[in-house]
Amino acid sequence: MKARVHVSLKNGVLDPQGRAIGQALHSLGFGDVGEVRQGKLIELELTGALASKSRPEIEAAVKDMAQKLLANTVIENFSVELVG
Amino acid sequence: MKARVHVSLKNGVLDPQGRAIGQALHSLGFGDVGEVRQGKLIELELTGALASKSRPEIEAAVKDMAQKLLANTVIENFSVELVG
Amino acid sequence: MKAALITFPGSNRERDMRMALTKASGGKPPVDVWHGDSDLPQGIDLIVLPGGFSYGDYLRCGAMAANSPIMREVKKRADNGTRVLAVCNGFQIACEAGLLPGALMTNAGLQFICKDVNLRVETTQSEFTKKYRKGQTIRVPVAHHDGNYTLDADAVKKLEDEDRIAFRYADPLGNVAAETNLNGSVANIAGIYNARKTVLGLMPHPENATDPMCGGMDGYGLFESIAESLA
Amino acid sequence: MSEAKKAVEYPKDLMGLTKAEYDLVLEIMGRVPNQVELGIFSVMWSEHCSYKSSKKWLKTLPTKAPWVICGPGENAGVIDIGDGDAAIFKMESHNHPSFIEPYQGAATGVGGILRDVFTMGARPIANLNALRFGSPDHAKTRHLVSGVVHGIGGYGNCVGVPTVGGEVNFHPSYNGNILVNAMTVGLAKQDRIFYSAAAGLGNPVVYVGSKTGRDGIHGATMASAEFNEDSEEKRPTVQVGDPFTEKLLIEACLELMNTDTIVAIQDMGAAGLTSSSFEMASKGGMGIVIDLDKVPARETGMTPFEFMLSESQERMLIILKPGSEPQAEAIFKKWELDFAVIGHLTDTGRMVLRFSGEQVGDLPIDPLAQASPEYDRPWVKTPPQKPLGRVNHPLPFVEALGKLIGSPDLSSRRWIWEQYDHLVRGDTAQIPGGDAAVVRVEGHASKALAMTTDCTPRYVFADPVEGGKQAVAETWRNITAVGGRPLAITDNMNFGNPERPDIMGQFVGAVEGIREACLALDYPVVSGNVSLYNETNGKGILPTPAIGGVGVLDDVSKMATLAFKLPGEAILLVGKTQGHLGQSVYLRDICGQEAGPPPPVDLKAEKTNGDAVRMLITKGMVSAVHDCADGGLAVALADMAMAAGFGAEVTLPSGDEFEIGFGEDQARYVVTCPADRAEAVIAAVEVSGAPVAKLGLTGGDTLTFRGLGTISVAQLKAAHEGWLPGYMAGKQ
Ligand SMILES: Nc1ncnc2c1ncn2[C@@H]1O[C@H](COP(=O)(O)OP(=O)(O)O)[C@@H](O)[C@H]1O
Ligand SMILES: [Mg+2]
Repeated sequence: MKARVHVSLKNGVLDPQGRAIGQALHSLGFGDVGEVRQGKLIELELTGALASKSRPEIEAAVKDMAQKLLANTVIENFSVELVG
Repeated sequence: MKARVHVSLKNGVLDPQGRAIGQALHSLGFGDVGEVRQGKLIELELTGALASKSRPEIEAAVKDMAQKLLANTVIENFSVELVG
Repeated sequence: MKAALITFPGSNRERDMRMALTKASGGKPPVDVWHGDSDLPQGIDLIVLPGGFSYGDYLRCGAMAANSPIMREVKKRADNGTRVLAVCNGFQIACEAGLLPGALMTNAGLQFICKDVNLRVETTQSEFTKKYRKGQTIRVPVAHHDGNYTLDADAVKKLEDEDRIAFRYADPLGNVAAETNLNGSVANIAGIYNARKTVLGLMPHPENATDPMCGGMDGYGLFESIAESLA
Repeated sequence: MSEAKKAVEYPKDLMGLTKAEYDLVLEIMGRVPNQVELGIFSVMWSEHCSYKSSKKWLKTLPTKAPWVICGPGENAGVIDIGDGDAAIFKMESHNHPSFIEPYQGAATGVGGILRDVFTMGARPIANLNALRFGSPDHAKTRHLVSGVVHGIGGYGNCVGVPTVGGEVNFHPSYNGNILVNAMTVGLAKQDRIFYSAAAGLGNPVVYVGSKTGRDGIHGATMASAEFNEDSEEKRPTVQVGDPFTEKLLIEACLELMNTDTIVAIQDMGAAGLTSSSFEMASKGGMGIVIDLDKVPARETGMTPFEFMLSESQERMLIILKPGSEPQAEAIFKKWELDFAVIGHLTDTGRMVLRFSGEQVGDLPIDPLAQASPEYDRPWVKTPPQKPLGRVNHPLPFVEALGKLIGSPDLSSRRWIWEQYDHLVRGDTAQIPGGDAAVVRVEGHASKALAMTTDCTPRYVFADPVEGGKQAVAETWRNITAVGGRPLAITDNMNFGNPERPDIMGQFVGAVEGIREACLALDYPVVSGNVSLYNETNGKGILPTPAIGGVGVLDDVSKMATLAFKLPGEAILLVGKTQGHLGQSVYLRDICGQEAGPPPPVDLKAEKTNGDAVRMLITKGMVSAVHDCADGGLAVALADMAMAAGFGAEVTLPSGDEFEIGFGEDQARYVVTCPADRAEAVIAAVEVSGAPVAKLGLTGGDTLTFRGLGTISVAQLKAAHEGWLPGYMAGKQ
């Protein structure tokens, strides 16, 4: 069982990395690119007792991980997806 | 029209970030976490002439961007997904 | 002053900080505390979170250190009024741990910056800066990749209203302008206080400006101020 | 794996060995080697690990002096800097990996050289880097500069070792093969130095650090092969650096070194477990048994071949005193690092490898490690350059200066070194931008080390012997210019394909030049590294023997810097100016010619002039000091003015103004002193036998050359500081 946590900057928070990527794409000749945002995708392998729990329980546990560590909720949003 | 490019380290390539995240989760009490890998998710807004092309054409263009800039293909893989 | 200096795996400016603290307290070194300890010694009146790359700055700068055992104790002591000085990575940790508002993002130029900068002392109504003059410009180095201080406009206004902005990036004459904004920080902010002004977080390294042979003395006032306040 | 081959049958994949070398393998083994064994021979006998083409010549280098504690042969060189302290340093290349993946290549280069230094017990206190890139207008250059600089910073900044110096050149000969040479300087107590010779029958062999993955299998052989078009396509697995783990490893190893548990210690560099275990066993005359199942693995299903050849980073091998395993393990656990006893020492002189209950390799250690092939490759002496003919000067003097000061090779490197944390540890007394970096020695009120890296590849190409001398002399001069006593060097010999006699001739000549300079300056070689096969499609790089020099300042408060200090001070030139334009930057970049012999290096004059300048600095008689190097006297004066923010008015010594102003005669320094002390300074220099002349006075907003013209310091600065940031932003 795997979980994917997608962490992205909140709307309205300036994303310097995204902006730089956008500029670089333009200068490479990819003119038709508008806003670019860069986020993180963290893939976790779930093992042990957790892996055999119900999906809602697992999801709750992963959300807890995201809340506590994986995302900084002052500036970031996250979403959790279970795979497999 | 949006594109999402998911960039991840190739299998077998050391992921120091992932490793450190895994350890931190363990010490936070999330023991049932196995391997952790951290990747990037880059979201691009597509505009202009590109946005009105066919999906395969758009996909090819975004792949080209990934190849040239978004991913370091020496150590990273990428996948492209079109949204909307 | 009885200071505790906290080291996390990956801290690397604890030695610089130790030299500055020792000098300011008449040769008495701070107590070294390891991140895995869950206790701080009794009688500590200043907790220092030094610079570096705790946990490699992986995931987000300071995020993992903010969750280490010692930080629970640091928060408890800070709540009880113990003074905290959080520099660079320490500032990032303090924000992640909720000791200070806001977040530190990647520098607007996306590059690590190591150089001397001019800081305008925004307030001397603090135990950390009372030896400076208000509006004085000091020359102190920075060395960071993620010093872009981010906070929403209302919260910035609140900091301003409450006189909680400690330092701003300026020019040598103390002018604060877009061109003197080193890293994209909102309102050129280089350092801030908590509501009670017992916690100071800043990106620049005053500890690297406490020796005439290496970096000058402009940062020493901060250490003298806090040492005198806590004497 | 088919074992049943006849001895005369060569395997299809010789793994980079020649047939003759394979014959030697059969002779040593007395049987057909299996794949693991052959892999081990292949990396151990690669150019990178065996020095088979260079050994013969390296042996001629002077390596001894009363202050040398340990010369070449260990992980790094060790010198006595007084008071029971030792400086430990070395430089190493990471050229090929950095071309393929500049960020990780450069980062792991820094990681590797740090390990070479702290494995000997030293706390790393400074990093330097000598970089060579292709022409700025080559399509790849910008990307490579960016990646390499970010990689060096990314690693060095995180481990908390200040990056305090280095050098950067651009030249089309590096278009397909850049050079990334990294140097680390560390400090240790002389009675706490650790070596790599294994000892003690039965002693445990311990693995610490990161886990082993399938990283960079065969990196060492790659470093010894020429590039061609498809090696760019193949994209071999590159190693990813983990500076955080390195930082923990430094702290853990230094903590362990404070206990009485270590017999020998060695980092796992190129060829990983293979070379580290062989070197340790061979140096100590021991045998070794390794249980590969015990090696911490990052991936499942790894084979013995992969374990032995992996170049995963941030790993060390330690021989412990028996019974001290628990104490050592506790330290590594505290730092959250892997710790595993993977074998023990034997007296068989053989390396025995076990895996899954089977013996998977059995090799004799000495023949492999010590009796590796040594070649006396054919070489031809580099023919001398024709004397420089008449030179046409296309630009007026000050215009030429304005252009040179903002040219790729002479412009400011600030854009680079501001991305390096050059201050961490709080002991950096002279930051990048001066002649040499100065870092204080812990525990001393006044002592400091001066360090620099230098080489002028175009000189070496034109005349390897003079060029070799010059590289050494320039480091000596740069250390002298800050007031240091130069003590010893490390060298990083970057050359093309040694199988070509002309390239081998460059190597032989450069070694000869280095040798002469070291002898004359009493400045031995204590460590080094050789990188050959630096070529693409048969085109070699400019021969580049990068030299890293280290010296000591007894009193750091006397340290000199190059900025003019006050207006109205006298400017003096120490050393003789003949106006040698051959191979100068001016000739190349302004007149468009790479021609003529390089400036001759008069080692006696170097010594006399340098000693005189150092004497002035130590006696506090001068206020600013700068040596004349690329760009000659005019550029040296401009450097001093730009650093000060104010100018000077000077009269050049008599002669052709271009030759005098831009000629690159060696052994020269510009110094300043209060005007009323000028006569005293001149007298003191003359007593020591060095030529000295007064050039003029500091002051004003411009740099004025009497009779030739004027240029504003602001204009010089704009050109000087503007080029590199502009280039990196895509503006040039
Ligand atoms: N050009 C050289 N001049 C002097 N010594 C050298 C040179 N090249 C290599 N050496 C010495 O040979 C030994 C082996 O070098 P190397 O394999 O690069 O070291 P390591 O295995 O520690 O990376 C070292 O002691 C090094 O100092
Ligand atoms: Mg110089």
